[in-house]
Amino acid sequence: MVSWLLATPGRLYVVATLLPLAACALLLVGGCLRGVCRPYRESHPIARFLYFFLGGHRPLRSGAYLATGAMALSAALAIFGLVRYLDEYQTLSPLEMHQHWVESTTWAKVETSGATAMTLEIGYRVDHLTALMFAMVAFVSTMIFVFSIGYMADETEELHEDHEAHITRPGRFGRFFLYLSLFCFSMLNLVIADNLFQVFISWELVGVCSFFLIGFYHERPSAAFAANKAFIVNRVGDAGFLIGLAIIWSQFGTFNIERIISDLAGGDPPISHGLLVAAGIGLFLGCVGKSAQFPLHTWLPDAMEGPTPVSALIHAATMVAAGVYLVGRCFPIFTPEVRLIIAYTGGITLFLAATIALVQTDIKRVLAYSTVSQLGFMMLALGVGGWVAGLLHLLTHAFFKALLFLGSGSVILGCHHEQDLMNMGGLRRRMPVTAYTMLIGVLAISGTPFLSGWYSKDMILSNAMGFGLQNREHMVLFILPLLTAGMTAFYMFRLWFLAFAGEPRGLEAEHAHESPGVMTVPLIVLAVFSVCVAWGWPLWDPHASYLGHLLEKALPGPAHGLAIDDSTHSSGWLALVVAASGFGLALLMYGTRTIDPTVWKARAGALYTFLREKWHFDELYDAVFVRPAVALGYGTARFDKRAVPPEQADAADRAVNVSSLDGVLNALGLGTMFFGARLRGAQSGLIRRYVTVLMAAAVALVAVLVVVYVGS
Amino acid sequence: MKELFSFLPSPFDLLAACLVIGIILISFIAVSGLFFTWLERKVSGRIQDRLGPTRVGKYGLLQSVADAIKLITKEDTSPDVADKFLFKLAPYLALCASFVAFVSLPFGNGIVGHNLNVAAFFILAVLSSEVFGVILAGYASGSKWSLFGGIREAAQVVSYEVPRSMCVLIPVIVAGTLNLNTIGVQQTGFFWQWNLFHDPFTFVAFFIFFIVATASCKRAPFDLAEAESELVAGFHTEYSGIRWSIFFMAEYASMFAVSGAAAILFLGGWHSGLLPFEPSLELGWFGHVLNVVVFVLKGWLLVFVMMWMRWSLPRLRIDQVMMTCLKYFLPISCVLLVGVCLWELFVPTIVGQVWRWASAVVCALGLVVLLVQMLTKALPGPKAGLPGAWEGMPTPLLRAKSA
Amino acid sequence: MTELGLTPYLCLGAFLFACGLLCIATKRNAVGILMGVELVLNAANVNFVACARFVPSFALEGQVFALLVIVLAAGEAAIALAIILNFYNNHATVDVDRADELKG
Amino acid sequence: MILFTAIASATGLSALAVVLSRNIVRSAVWLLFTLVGVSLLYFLLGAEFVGATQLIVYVGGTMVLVVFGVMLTAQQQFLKIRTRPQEWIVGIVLAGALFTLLATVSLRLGEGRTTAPTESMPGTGQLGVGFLTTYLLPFEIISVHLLVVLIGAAYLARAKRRPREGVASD
Repeated sequence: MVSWLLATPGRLYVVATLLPLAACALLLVGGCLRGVCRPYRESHPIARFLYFFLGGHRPLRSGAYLATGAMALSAALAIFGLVRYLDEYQTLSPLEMHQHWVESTTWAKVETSGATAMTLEIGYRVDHLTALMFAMVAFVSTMIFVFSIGYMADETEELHEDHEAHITRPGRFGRFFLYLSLFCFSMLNLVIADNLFQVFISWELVGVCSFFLIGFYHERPSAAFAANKAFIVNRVGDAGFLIGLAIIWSQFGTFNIERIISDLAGGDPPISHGLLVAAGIGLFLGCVGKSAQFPLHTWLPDAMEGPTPVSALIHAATMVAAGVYLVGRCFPIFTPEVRLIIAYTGGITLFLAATIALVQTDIKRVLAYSTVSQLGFMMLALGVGGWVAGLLHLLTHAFFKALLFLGSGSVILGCHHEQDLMNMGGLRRRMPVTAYTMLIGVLAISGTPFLSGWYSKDMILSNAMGFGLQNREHMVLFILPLLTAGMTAFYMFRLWFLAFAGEPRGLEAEHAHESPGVMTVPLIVLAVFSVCVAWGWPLWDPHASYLGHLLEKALPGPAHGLAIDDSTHSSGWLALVVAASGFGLALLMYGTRTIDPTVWKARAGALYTFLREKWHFDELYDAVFVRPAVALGYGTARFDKRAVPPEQADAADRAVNVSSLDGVLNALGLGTMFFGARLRGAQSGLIRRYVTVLMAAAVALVAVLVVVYVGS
Repeated sequence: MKELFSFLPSPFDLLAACLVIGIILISFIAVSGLFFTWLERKVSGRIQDRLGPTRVGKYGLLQSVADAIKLITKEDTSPDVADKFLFKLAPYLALCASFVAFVSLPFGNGIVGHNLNVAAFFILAVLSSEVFGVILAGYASGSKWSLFGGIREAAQVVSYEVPRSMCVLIPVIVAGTLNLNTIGVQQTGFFWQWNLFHDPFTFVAFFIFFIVATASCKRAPFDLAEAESELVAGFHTEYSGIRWSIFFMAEYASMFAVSGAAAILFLGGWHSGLLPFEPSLELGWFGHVLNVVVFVLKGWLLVFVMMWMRWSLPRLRIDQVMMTCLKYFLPISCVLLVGVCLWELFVPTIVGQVWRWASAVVCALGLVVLLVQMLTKALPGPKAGLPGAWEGMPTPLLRAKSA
Repeated sequence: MTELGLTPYLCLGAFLFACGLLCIATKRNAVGILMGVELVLNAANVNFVACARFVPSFALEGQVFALLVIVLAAGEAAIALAIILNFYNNHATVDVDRADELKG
Repeated sequence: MILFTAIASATGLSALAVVLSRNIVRSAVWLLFTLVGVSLLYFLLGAEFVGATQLIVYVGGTMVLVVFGVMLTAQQQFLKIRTRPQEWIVGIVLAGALFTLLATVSLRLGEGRTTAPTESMPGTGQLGVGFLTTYLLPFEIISVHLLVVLIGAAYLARAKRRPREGVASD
């Protein structure tokens, strides 16, 4: 078995991907079996044995251990695969590399008349980017699995009292891990897929899992609504993705990314420029939907309804990153115009999200908007051609954002589900580990030197600066991120000071206690990683990150030379100045309370409420899209409404009766009845009337004949 | 005839010719009508062993004239409930139907109203339409009884039409044409040339035809209209005076027409049977006269036989009449028809000729013997009592003699 | 007589036909309708024979047709009368307007 | 020429009388005259055989049937059944229209054929031959048809028991 794996190490990744799926399958089967045996548990011995073996009334913890173990194993395999890939990269020729790390089988063949048969394949393709991404996702997922064992502990009770939905329901511990492992499988599958169709399948699976996990507490109406919203907005993005796919399929005839890129690179591409642009926009629209970029970003803050590990895993590290990963993977497909669109979308998103994050009071909302903003950064980087910068930021961001979210998770758990920052304060003494690990995360994200955030953000800013310098009209693409970097620092430190500094303001804050070891250990590990993951010799040179060099090796052909570094290094200094000013401002306002935030809030007034209301996007979308759709729905329903019997119908009903479809159908029926009755009259049984009609007809006929005959 | 009046402009000469012929025929029928009434009375008298009319005219010859005058002067009443128009119309219908038959009846070779080549068929047709007079009369006289009488009479005549047509067909098949004139011409020569003796079937066919003809004229044994007690005189009970006489005129006319047809079809028409040649050709105009005389004599002879039958045979009931027609006459005439056809097809001429001779000789001999016996048989003296059941009954003669 | 063309005969035929139809349409007595039918058939026959007379090629057919029509008319009249009588026996009336059981 | 007009007008008038007469028996008689008129027409046209057949079959046969029918059914109340005036009007209008149309057609038809053809109409002989050769099939069919009609009519008109009270009452 091992020899089989070592012969083609690519298969390592396949096994790593399938492990969470296996875990998920096992949990599912176990749960169903228990459900089936439940009614027979008294009467049937075997059923009774099975029922209690699978956990009886109380949800089983062993299921969770099983899932976490599987995830840890796949993480180990991922890291082993990464190391093996890196050393083989040095030793083997590209052809051997291709044999070891690329493999695919066809599972469906579409015979279209005339054109060559199109094939649908399943396969994997490992290169630097994939290996790194796979390792990151696997590792972060494992951390979150371990964390959620602690976090979801109260779900293990037989009757769990749900405060928000005010009902008591059986615990759903097993189910949570089932969804999580399914999600991990689909994320991993997305990363290693070598053709767009497989990407699309996992893309949808990921969306579905996010729907399940957001709506985990489905008794709560807000959770259900949020899950719905997330799924529908994602679907809008997926529609774009599908259009892009269709165009590519029809033009290239294949989904394989490698072959598409080689066709594009080689001389005359089989696709016209216009169509290529359309495909690019389509694919990017998918990413916008998935990574919550500017037009379709409203679902991410609402997605915080799900349990915190979910937010950490899905809405920080992995799923939202999928969009950026896809843009990175299919980078050559995007023409310059599309890249410009990507850049601007990224720019707008980061600025918008940052401004909203400034005024948010809910701890998870702040982090959500910071995620949206950071994703904007990545999109901007890719848009301006900084392929390595964008993806490096993706990797580093995954770590410290996961850290921040888990930290907030333990804070919420500590304060007994209290999420409002205003009721927190002074938690650093009660929850020292969480406080200081979150401090590291905050420092990393705001780009303090020698931490991972600094390396990637600085690289982005320098690329943006270079791009801006080269084509002056796009200078705004540098200014926006610069400002946002300052704002990021400001709201992150604001969060930290509100939560941990000062005196506890709420009741729960006083009684807060440190989370158990199973939650603090992942925090510490993640803190360590968010510090040193982007290090490279010499330490002080932002462009020297070892991870960055690895990524450069995976740079797709046409993307070479696009990244324009800022020659004057001024972008780095500017970033530092802006970040420091942000930190200073936050310190003054929340740390030492020299500037009273309430005064500024009053003065800002309209601007403050505007930002708090999330730029009224929700209302806008509601008015523009949701309400007309609903109205249309009701209209057609009304149209199809069953016709109300006349005696009971009031004026409106009567109007509807006539217009409604049923009315039309009934009218049709009545009409024929009416004419039928008329015709029946004609058959009066009176022979003489028949004869007269006969005569009339004869006369008419003869008249016609005469006219024709005599006339001619 | 048309060339006689060639001096008149085109349409009128034809008209004049038709008128002349019409007048001749009508006068002949009228005269024969009168003669027949007289003959009827005389024959019935003789058969009933009485004299018949003697007072009026030499041998009561003027009796029929007297009757005519009486009838004309009689007041012709008509029942008020009846439909006046139809009541008056009926007799004329019957009359004209029988008169029209004479149009195509050849009295002599070429002496014919209008030489139709479907003459036989025409006569049949016209005679069949005579039924209407009967029906309408029956209906128009309003009373249910006359209606019954009329309908019975009509049913009888209509049903007898079928065997009559069959029997007419038989000589037509032998002659091969419907034109009576040609049929007559074919029978020139001695009496064995007559169709009667042509083959056994025609021989029987003559007698069947004669009986059926009397029936279709509503006479003799089949005149059930007058027979029923309640029907009184059947369809013409309500008629009196001149209308009644018209009916009778029609009846005698149809009798003569039928017997004339029988004469031509079976008895050689205007041939006396004694001259081997066609008289009209050889003897010129005298031949024609001879032909006409012979034909009329034959007609009258047959009418006499009808009268003879009438006063000697008992009447038949309505169902008996129908039964005889449908169960006896129809099958017989069918058989005869088939027989004649077969005879024509298969029997060689020699056999036909032999049969002619044999049958003619036998008939002649029979006739002679019959005559001799009649003339020589001693008449029963006045003293001899009444025969059979009336034995010993006192008769006026006996009483007169005894007194 | 010969200068008379085909038209008068056809006109007479047409007239008879029209009278026949009128009779059928207006008579309320079943037998009246039967008479109307007879008239119509006769009209047709007149046309047949007239055409037979004036169209040499049609001579034989015309007459044969006329004969057939006459015979058929007789048959038809028989059946019609039988039906009328039956109707009369069953419904004690011969008025056509009463015979509307077959109405829709 | 005169003969034709006489006969034609007589037939026409009697046909009209059939329609117009109130009393059913009267119209029957007029029908009789029409039929006789028509048979005279046939004789005029030279088709003696057809004329004779018309006389025998129509006048002798059909008319007898019709008159029988009339007499058996025309009890007092059915003698004169009135029809509503508007039916009359419609009928007359339609009949008039029909007649005019057919007349125009016959005018057009008759243009080419004013003179009678030289050779006379086929006599009974040719007719007979025609019937048994070219038109044998219709001849046979007619015979079978008449047989069927005979049986049918007889069956229909057979003397049934007094119709059950239920049937006669409606």
